[in-house]
Amino acid sequence: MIDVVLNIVLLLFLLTMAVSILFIRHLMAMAMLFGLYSLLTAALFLVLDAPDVAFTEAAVGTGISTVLMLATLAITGIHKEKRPKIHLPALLLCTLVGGLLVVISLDLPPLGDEQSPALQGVAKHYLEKGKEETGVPNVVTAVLASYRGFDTLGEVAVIFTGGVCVLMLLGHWRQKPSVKVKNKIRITSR
Amino acid sequence: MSLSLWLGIGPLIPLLGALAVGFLGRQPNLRDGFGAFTALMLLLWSITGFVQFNLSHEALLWNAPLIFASPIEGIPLAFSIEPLGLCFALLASSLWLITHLYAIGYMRAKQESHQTRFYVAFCLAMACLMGLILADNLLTLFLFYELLTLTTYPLVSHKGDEKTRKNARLYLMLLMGSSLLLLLPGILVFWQWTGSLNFTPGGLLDKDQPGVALLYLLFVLGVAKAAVMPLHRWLPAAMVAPTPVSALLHAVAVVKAGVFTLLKVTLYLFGAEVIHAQATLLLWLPALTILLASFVAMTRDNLKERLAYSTISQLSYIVLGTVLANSMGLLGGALQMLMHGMAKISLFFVAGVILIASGKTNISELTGLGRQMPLPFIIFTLASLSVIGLPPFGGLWSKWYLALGTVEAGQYLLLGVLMLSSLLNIAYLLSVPLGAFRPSAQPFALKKVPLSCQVSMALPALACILLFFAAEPLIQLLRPITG
Amino acid sequence: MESVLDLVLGHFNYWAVIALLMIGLYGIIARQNLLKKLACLSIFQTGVFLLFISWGYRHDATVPILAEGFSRYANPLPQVLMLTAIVVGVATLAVGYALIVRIHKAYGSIEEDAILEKDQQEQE
Amino acid sequence: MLMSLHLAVLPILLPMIGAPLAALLGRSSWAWWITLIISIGQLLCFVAMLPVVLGGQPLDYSMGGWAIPWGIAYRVDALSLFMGLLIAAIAVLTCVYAKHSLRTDVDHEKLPYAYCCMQLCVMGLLGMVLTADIFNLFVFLEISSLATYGLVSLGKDRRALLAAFRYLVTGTLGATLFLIGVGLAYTATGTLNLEDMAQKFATSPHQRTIQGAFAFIFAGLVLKIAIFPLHLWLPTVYRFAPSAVAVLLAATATKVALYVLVRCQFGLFGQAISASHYLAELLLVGGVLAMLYCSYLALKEDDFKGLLAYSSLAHLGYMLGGMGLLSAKGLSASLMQLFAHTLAKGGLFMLAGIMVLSAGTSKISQLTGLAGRSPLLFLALVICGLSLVGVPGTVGFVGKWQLLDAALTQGRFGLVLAILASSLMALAYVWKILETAYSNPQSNMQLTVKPGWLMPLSMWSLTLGCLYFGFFSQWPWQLAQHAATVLWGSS
Repeated sequence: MIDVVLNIVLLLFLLTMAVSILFIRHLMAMAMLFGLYSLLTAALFLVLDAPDVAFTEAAVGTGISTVLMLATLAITGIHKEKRPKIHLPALLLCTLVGGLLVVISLDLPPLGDEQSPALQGVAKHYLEKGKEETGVPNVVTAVLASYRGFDTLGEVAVIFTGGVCVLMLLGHWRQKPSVKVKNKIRITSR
Repeated sequence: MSLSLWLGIGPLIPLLGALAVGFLGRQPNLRDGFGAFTALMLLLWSITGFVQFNLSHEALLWNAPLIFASPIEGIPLAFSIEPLGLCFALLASSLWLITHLYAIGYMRAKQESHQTRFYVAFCLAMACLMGLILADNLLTLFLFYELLTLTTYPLVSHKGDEKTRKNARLYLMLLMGSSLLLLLPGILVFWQWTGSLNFTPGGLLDKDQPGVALLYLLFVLGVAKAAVMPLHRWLPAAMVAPTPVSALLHAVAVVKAGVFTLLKVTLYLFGAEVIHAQATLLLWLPALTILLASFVAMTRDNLKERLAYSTISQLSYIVLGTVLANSMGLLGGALQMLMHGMAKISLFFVAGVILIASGKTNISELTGLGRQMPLPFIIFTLASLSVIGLPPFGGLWSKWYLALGTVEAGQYLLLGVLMLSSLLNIAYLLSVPLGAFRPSAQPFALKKVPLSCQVSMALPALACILLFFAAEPLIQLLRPITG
Repeated sequence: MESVLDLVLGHFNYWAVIALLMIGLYGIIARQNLLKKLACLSIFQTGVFLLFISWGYRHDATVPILAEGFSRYANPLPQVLMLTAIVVGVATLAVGYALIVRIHKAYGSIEEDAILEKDQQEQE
Repeated sequence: MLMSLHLAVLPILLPMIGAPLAALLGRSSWAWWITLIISIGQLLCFVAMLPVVLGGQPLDYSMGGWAIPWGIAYRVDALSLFMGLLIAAIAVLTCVYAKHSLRTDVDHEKLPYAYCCMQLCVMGLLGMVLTADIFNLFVFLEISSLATYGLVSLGKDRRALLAAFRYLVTGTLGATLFLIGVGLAYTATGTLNLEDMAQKFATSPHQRTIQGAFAFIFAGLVLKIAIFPLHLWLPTVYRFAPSAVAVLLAATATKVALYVLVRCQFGLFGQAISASHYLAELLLVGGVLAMLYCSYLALKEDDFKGLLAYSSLAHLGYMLGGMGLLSAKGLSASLMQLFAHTLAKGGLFMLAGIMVLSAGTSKISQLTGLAGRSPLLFLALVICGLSLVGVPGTVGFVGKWQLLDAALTQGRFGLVLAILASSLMALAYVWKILETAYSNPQSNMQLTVKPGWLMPLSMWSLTLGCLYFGFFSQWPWQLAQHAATVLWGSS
């Protein structure tokens, strides 16, 4: 029972955070709230029996992401957002999509339901045979590294791609005067 | 020569000619000479075909098409030949030679720019025309129909100024637009109905197929090259082109390609009987065009424009014969294709010669010119008489058979339309030389007209007289297909 | 009455997450500040992570690390997927921040309408 | 033998080696060679798989030897082969093209990274095409998207940055919506393998969840494909990205998203979406609107690349229309249209790049006299342009014919009319360019910079492809038919 209460309380906090992030105009404060928001999410993951995800969220979401945001703020030096206007079409769209989602959610198995097909499918096999087949007691690790190892390879590729992109965008490239660019074109035309 | 070789060579001659002309661009004499050579080769090619295949035309070679590509499952691109195409090929290639000679004189006398481009595009247009003539199925024909529009665009917009570009745009948009919007769905529907687009003697449709008239309407309007009103506006617009272009392409090749398409579709896809039975109502479209275009022609002062409207009117004779779809009507239509081509090209040549000599384009400015240079106006008169349909000119035969066709179909009102139109022809065509031979106050300052222009101007008009006496072999050739 | 409570308790997670998603979506579309946009995008993504983890939750179960004395575990697969998704999300955010820095360098602003205005002026 | 077993994953593994190599070696010429070799290798893989797959048996590969559905599986059937061949071929040509093009658009030091990103982008696209696991598909979607964000931001104009940012936000939003759909589908079935999922859909008690899953996957992909009215990000991206990148994006990226939509709609949800006739209507109406409205926008546009972008959006409408017919014929016509559009639009974007390079502008109104200065370039413009319109003798005509034929067979006259009207507008906007290029120069347009020979080479291969397949289309048409029957057989 305490789970459920904790869960609800955390979710309410989370909602408050999200609303504040949306409305706060001081960007530095927003970054702080953003960090807190991530931390709350991590806590929620923990409550929902997902420690691995919680660790990752705490490290990557709360840590790296917030640091990156602060760094961006430090470089751009802009700390205040202009006064936003109410965007009516967006509001309408959100109500629509949200309504649709609520309707769908009524058809979903309730939280923690035993009969959910998700628990019957592949997951059952992982829980029952995982240790036997991979030798790792942590099923999450077993699936991550073995059954779905290729996804993890893809994940590495994503990080690599992101790194290359950031490097391309922010690396300390020598600034070239435009004359030189013209020279280069001449070389190619030969 | 084997048939497939002959079929393959036809479009290749002008295509190679275009390449050679393009490469010889820096030496005008060699270039023009080679152009003439190409035209001559094409003429020889069509005569060969005439001699070789005229003799055995019963079996008419439907069985041996030359397949060269297959863009869509079940519809190859292929060439074959039949009498109608043979006649058209002969007409087009002989007139090309004459036009080329005329063009050499004309382009040099007027000191036009971009002559190489002009000749290359001309050769390409002829190659497309040959492809269209030889098409074995509707898809092949459609391909070359579109290509013909594209290759003639540079010729129409040759001058390159604002007005020319505007007209050329109208030309292209009307021709291509109508073919994409009307003809293409027409072809598709036909394909859906029959599962074939091959030209087959007697046609492919059942006699009681519903909706034939509607589909046929798509074709009549979609083939805007036939210039049936209301899709005729491109033809007067195309008159901004140099005279040789107006003469060969817009009095013979392009417009006749349009009616040729209609004839082939009628004869070999729909079947004359089906059209005869179901499309009677459509007869009024060409009939109205004949009259309206004649009236408009009378109001036009620009000589080439008047000739253009006259062409629109005369083309609808052919369409009329096609839609009548009885043997006399079809024969008349097919003959009109040849006779009108011969006469009209002569008229355009004269208009060009007048332009070279005096720089005048309007009929009202020609008063008295006939006394200074009688020859062009005499030729104009001769050709006009052929267009009107008087003996001893070839034009008589086509009008005669068309009239018989209307009588055979019992459409006496249409007969009246034909008669009335002939009267109008007299009014708007013969008024030109009549005005020119009246005395004028001031003499004109005339430039010299190249000899090649003068000769080539006279040749087709003389051919009209020849055709009056030698129409019989042509009629014999066309008889089997018109039934 | 009982069943309504069950329904609410059983679906409250989903509804809260849906609210999060909508807050994020609204921010992405409505906010002109690029940094705010990215923050809202992140809220949106986090909402989806929560959704997945909620789907993997199981009453009276424990974390999916096999051990003696436990027989009920949470569904490990959504957790695995979200581990990947979190990393993907952060990589995207990093590229987004880098873009913001560059945009600020090029335009001197990170408000979308101001940037578009500057482009307009340049064209004229 | 070992190689042939691994053919299905080789196109993914090759760039995993090649991309870091290209980035680390640090010399742009080496990076180019690596990229070229890798992309040729990928193409060869697909060619080698061709006989096996056309034999009727799809090629399966299980990652790490885990049986389906426990592990991640790859599956090459006729549809994935069709797309894979197309993407790999375009990738090779783009790489050839990029050698000169990128060098003029991008700073010298960034070049190795740009090539690295190009490989990653193609890898992501191929991964999406080959995988049979829906979450794996999401991962590869993100790889290719991230790489494209980086590539787009390399554009010379500063507006490229904002375009890239908007693309990033929209793309991520789309991918996340897709992810929600994946999650919903998973909760309804408990599996992630596409085929397994399709089977479990039929018996799942959560039909509303399944419909919701489809709705979200659909919405996410619509954002990615840039279907009207969610297309706003696309024109600026195509306009300001470096020319080579624009080629890659226009010819492949949106098409792969479309492929995923096809795969999901027909292969995955085919049986589950009971209301699919409403969906068909939605696709048809969306397609028709896209055709008409985006063609109209293209008519008004004065920027060459912008015009091409709007025209791409209009052509997506054709493909959607074909999908909306809900028949094997309509689907194969759609695929044929996709093939035709890839060739023509790829060629045109390459041409636009050459033009921007040599004339220094992409404004159509400043192209006067191009025909006289560079007749060959003009000829290519004519051929690709006419293929876009669908004039016979070009591959565009074949695609359009099949589509019209399919629409007529099913009595969809509205679609027929829309296609015809849109072709007419295509003629008008293509002619707007051609006429300007053909008219006599008023301003003195200068073609100072020669584009070398690699750029024209790749452009001409696509242009001649437009012509060749316009006359001999059996090969792509049969493959497209094969692909369509694969999906219709399974649903």
